[in-house]
Amino acid sequence: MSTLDPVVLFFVLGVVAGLMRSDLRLPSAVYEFVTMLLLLAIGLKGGVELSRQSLATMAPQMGAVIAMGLTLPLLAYPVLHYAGKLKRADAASIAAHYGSVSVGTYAVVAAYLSSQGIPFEEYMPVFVVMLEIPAIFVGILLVRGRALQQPFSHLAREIFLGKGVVLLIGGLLIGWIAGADGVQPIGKLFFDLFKGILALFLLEMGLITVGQLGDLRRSGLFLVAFAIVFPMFAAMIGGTLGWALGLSLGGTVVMATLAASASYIAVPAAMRMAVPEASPSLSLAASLGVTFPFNILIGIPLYHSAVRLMYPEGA
Amino acid sequence: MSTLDPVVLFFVLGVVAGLMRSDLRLPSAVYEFVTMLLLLAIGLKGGVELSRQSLATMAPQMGAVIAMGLTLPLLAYPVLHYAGKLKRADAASIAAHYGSVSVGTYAVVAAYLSSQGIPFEEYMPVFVVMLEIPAIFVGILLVRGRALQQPFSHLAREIFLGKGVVLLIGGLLIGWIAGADGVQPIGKLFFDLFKGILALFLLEMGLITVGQLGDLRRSGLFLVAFAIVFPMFAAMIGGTLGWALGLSLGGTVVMATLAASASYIAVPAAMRMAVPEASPSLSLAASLGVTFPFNILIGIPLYHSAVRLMYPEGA
Amino acid sequence: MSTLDPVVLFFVLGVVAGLMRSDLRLPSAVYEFVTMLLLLAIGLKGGVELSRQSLATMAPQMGAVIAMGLTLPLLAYPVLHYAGKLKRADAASIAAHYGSVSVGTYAVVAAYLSSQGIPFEEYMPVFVVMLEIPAIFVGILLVRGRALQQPFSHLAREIFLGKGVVLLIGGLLIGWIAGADGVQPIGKLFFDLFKGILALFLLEMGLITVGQLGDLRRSGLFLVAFAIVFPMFAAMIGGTLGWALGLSLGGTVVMATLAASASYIAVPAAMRMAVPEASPSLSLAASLGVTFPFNILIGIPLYHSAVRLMYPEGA
Amino acid sequence: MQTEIRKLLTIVCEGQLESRVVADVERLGAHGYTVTDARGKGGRGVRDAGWDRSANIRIEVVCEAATANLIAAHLRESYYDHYAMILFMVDVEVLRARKF
Amino acid sequence: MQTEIRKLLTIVCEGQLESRVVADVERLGAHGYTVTDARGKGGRGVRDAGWDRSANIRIEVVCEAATANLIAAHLRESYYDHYAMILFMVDVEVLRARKF
Amino acid sequence: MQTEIRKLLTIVCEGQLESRVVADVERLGAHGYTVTDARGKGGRGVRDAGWDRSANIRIEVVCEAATANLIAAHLRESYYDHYAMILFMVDVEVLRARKF
Ligand SMILES: Nc1ncnc2c1ncn2[C@@H]1O[C@H](COP(=O)(O)O)[C@@H](O)[C@H]1O
Ligand SMILES: Nc1ncnc2c1ncn2[C@@H]1O[C@H](COP(=O)(O)O)[C@@H](O)[C@H]1O
Ligand SMILES: Nc1ncnc2c1ncn2[C@@H]1O[C@H](COP(=O)(O)O)[C@@H](O)[C@H]1O
Ligand code: NA
Ligand code: NA
Ligand code: NA
Repeated sequence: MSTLDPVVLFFVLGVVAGLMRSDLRLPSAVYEFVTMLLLLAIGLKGGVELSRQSLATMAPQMGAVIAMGLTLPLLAYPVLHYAGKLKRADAASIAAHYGSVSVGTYAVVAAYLSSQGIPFEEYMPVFVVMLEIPAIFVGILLVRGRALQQPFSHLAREIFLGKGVVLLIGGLLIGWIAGADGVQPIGKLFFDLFKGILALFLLEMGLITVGQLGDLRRSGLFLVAFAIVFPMFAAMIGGTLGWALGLSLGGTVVMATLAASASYIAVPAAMRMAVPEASPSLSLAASLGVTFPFNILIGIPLYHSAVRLMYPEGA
Repeated sequence: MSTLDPVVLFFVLGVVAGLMRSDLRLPSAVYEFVTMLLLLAIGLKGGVELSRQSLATMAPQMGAVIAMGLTLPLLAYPVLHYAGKLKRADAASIAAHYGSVSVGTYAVVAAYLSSQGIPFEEYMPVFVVMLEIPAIFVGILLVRGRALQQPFSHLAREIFLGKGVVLLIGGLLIGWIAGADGVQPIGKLFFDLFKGILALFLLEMGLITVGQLGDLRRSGLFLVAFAIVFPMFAAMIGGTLGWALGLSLGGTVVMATLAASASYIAVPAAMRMAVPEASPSLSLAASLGVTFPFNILIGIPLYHSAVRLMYPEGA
Repeated sequence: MSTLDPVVLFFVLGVVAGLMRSDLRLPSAVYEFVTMLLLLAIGLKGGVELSRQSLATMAPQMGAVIAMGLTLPLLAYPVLHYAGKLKRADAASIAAHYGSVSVGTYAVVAAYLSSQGIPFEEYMPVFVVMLEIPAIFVGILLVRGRALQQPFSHLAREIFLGKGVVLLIGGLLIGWIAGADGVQPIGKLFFDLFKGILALFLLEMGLITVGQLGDLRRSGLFLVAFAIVFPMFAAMIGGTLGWALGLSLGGTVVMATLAASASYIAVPAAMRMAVPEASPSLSLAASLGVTFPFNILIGIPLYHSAVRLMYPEGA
Repeated sequence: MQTEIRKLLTIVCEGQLESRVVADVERLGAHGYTVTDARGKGGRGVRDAGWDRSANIRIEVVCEAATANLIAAHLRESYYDHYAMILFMVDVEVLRARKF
Repeated sequence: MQTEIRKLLTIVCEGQLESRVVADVERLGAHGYTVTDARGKGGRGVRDAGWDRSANIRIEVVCEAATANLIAAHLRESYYDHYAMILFMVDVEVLRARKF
Repeated sequence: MQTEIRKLLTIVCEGQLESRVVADVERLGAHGYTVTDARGKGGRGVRDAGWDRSANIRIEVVCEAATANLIAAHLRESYYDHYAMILFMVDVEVLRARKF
């Protein structure tokens, strides 16, 4: 089979169509629909697995994952601000994006591993949900210090009540309460169709990526370099963490990929409201225009082969 | 498993998100899509079963069900008009809503029974379709007497050609003509995905319900009380009828729930055109803001346990 | 079972609802979504089969099919221009529509054959894709001769980058690269749901068809006659070609139907840009208002029985 | 480029009225209209989309002042009492005045 | 048909601001508003739909001139520096002037 | 609050023209534009959505009068004969006039 997972071919189709200036576009209502299904599906999946685990056993792992979510933006910020000479607000906003995770990238790595027949801890979606948010707070504190422009409550709402987060967390809770049997009847929509829905999502992502190239050109070479190098560096951290937590080979690949991925759903909305002086086009150009395609086309296989070295005995 | 059916958890998620003022919302095109699928699916299901029954045997049951659809609004009207001091038009409009049925509530009770493993007459959807309309005529006659503002033809169109009714009846006819085998190839969309689609529908319903609370506050306590008490009363009538018609325990629970449910698809559209002086927000606040959540959260289990008493021998 | 395939009943429902002036309408985002799924599904199906064939063996058949796509408009044009007294641009535009194919009609004939249990060459979708385009060039040349209004590059983009064509060809390529196994995980969406999605598509097509009747009245009797007679004539050509190429009975019925069908996705968009002086309502009234319903209601069974005569030994 | 003056009449009302209002508009002499979907809030409360139960539409009509007044008067008569609706008018410059 | 003059204030801004701008508009004394979804391009680049991350909205407010100025001034204060936003005003004739 | 006068040019045309018209608008000197989806009816008949084969769009451009006239003239030249299109103009008050 081709080295590219079939769903990724839809991304490529989107990119090509976009570059050739096709008028192809998912209607925004459909793109939103497809995204909602992905978010709910990932949340549900995570919740079901959570209901199988004892929180006690997972607590340490969760702590470590959150710690990573808080650390990554602190590592990204100085690079962006001092090396990259980016305005404080922009540097903090981009740092928040890269400290958080990309749900789409997670879906692709999950598809990648499953089509390679590589198992991974079923509860990984829990980490996806947990990594969404911490980086946002770090990002905001990096700009505002403790002097928040708006009341914190208002801010917390922007963060936790953004629809992306609500669907992820809501799905997680529903999956947790209902458990595997309870979720089974709705699984035909949320789980069986997952890859097909992902394909449509990636088709549109390809078109969106091309749309970012314009802003990218304006944003300069440094940002492009950052959007490729930082994810690889973050992947090392994530991979090491996964290995240290004793995850399987597959789980470690997922962790590396999560660390390497940059948010474009929860974080942009939150930062736009919390740090309006930061240019949204900069962070989106980097995360959508460079990091997302890099990860799903090159990063994931790369992280996979790197992680393989850490697991000499195979899985 | 939790007392709440998983699909109902999506409704709860919608309510919570709405109360917390999340910006979560199904795009209206998607909400419409999801509703259309539910209406068609229920119609198809009913039609397929109809093709299995001999009309002769069903005729009496159908007659009784229609009679109920004509009676309920006549019972609701005086309560609303005299006890509730509501304007004649408003009382009649609300009465029509409560004489008709809620497709969403039917879908939930069907899901509830199936996940409890309680069988019920497969042809129940036929009654859903048949209960949609009679109450509308009663409601209109209650306001206009015989003096209709618009030509009756124009009115009948508003009623029968509203998209909700067209999809229900159209689905019913297609299911009837095509029969079980004929419908099987399209079943993967309309039947297998039913519960997942219902979950999305209920998510949006939760958000819509919260949106009604404002109007509700304005509409006063009496209406809230009516929207809880009348359904329970109607459920007794529906339950008794189901029992008298010799339906199974499950079928009787469905009948009780149908009687207790209030329309928010076919009736609002029709009443808006036929009785424009009636305030649409009053009837929607009651049916969406109170009765729908009451039925799916409390009513259905309640009616179930009540009906159990009528069926000592179990089913 | 009824002579009408169940999916076609949805078309009938749409027509009836439209004629009765129901407000039923698929939201345009949903109609676009459904159409995209059909185009991708057909492309994918074709690509998968292509990956099973040796191009060498298919090349001659492809050549013949393309030749047909180039010939049909040349046959239609004089009839429209001289007999029908249509302006040159209009005649050429309509000719292009009838030289191309209707994806929806293909989906219906495929459903028709499968529900009749009649096998046909799996790679037929390849021909659907290949027949989309040639006629467009012929149509344009018929008006412009070699004197193109716009740079050819710009024109080719309009043709090849119209979203309809992109989805068909893109799906084809993805199916081809990924192959049967690769596509399998996304098959639950694109293949299993195909008929249900087609049903929704046909529902809207019925409504759209009715919308064309107005333009049709204006466009006169000749066009109506052409839209029925030419397809039957084209079906003979297509059928003969299929038979000559040694296709199975089913495959020949498909070929006849493809020849008889008129495009309403790729061609209208392309002609609108390339030959703006041609009235789009004329060609759409003919292809959507007459030919599409004629083919799926009468044509397909007709072509089927005609082809049967060519295959005395059955299949 | 010489232009002429016409009235732009903008109507915002509940979506369910579309077919009726549009029919009125044409009957009263306008040669065309443009409709866009909208949501909003006014005396009758919030009007937000969903199973288009309560979404608004925004109808624009470019026509002669007399026609605009005719339409406005008719709409006020027929709908103001019971339906969510507002309208406003402004003079606009058009090309091809005969079209309007 | 006698009409009165009011201001039509049209605001085009990024969709994420809807709830905030609409709240401001009401707080500053407008009796209603109409919102339509839009896309476009301006100083801050293309704003096209999708996971409504960057779609625009178009808010129309019919109100008294004073209120319109108040709103315009407030919006310029609060949003112009950091958000994609433009606004423009025009006099329109309305019926039922008390509504606005 | 002092404001300046600019032209608001509104174009309603078939959706397929979006990319071309928008390109023209920018080329001819406008600094931005806003597009909303629409449906409607005019000389060329009903234009209703669906596989956006025949939906309309509504393009608004705020710019200097001269630019507006330039654009209007160009559009009439290039599209009026063969495409569904209308346009109208009105003076509007803007803040930040330099933007337009
Ligand atoms: N002052 C206003 N400015 C702009 N739009 C308004 C205004 N008042 C009402 N509307 C619109 O007109 C619709 C109906 O108004 P109403 O009949 O007052 O509920 C509302 O839903 C709004 O979309
Ligand atoms: N000159 C203009 N004419 C019409 N709309 C404009 C204009 N400039 C900006 N816009 C709209 O206002 C939004 C925000 O503008 P800006 O803040 O300049 O990016 C743009 O996305 C457009 O939708
Ligand atoms: N008098 C009018 N008032 C408002 N919109 C119009 C008018 N005439 C035409 N339109 C719009 O412009 C589009 C193209 O007009 P036409 O070229 O006359 O078909 C129509 O589909 C309508 O959306
Ligand atoms: Na990350
Ligand atoms: Na009822
Ligand atoms: Na053909």
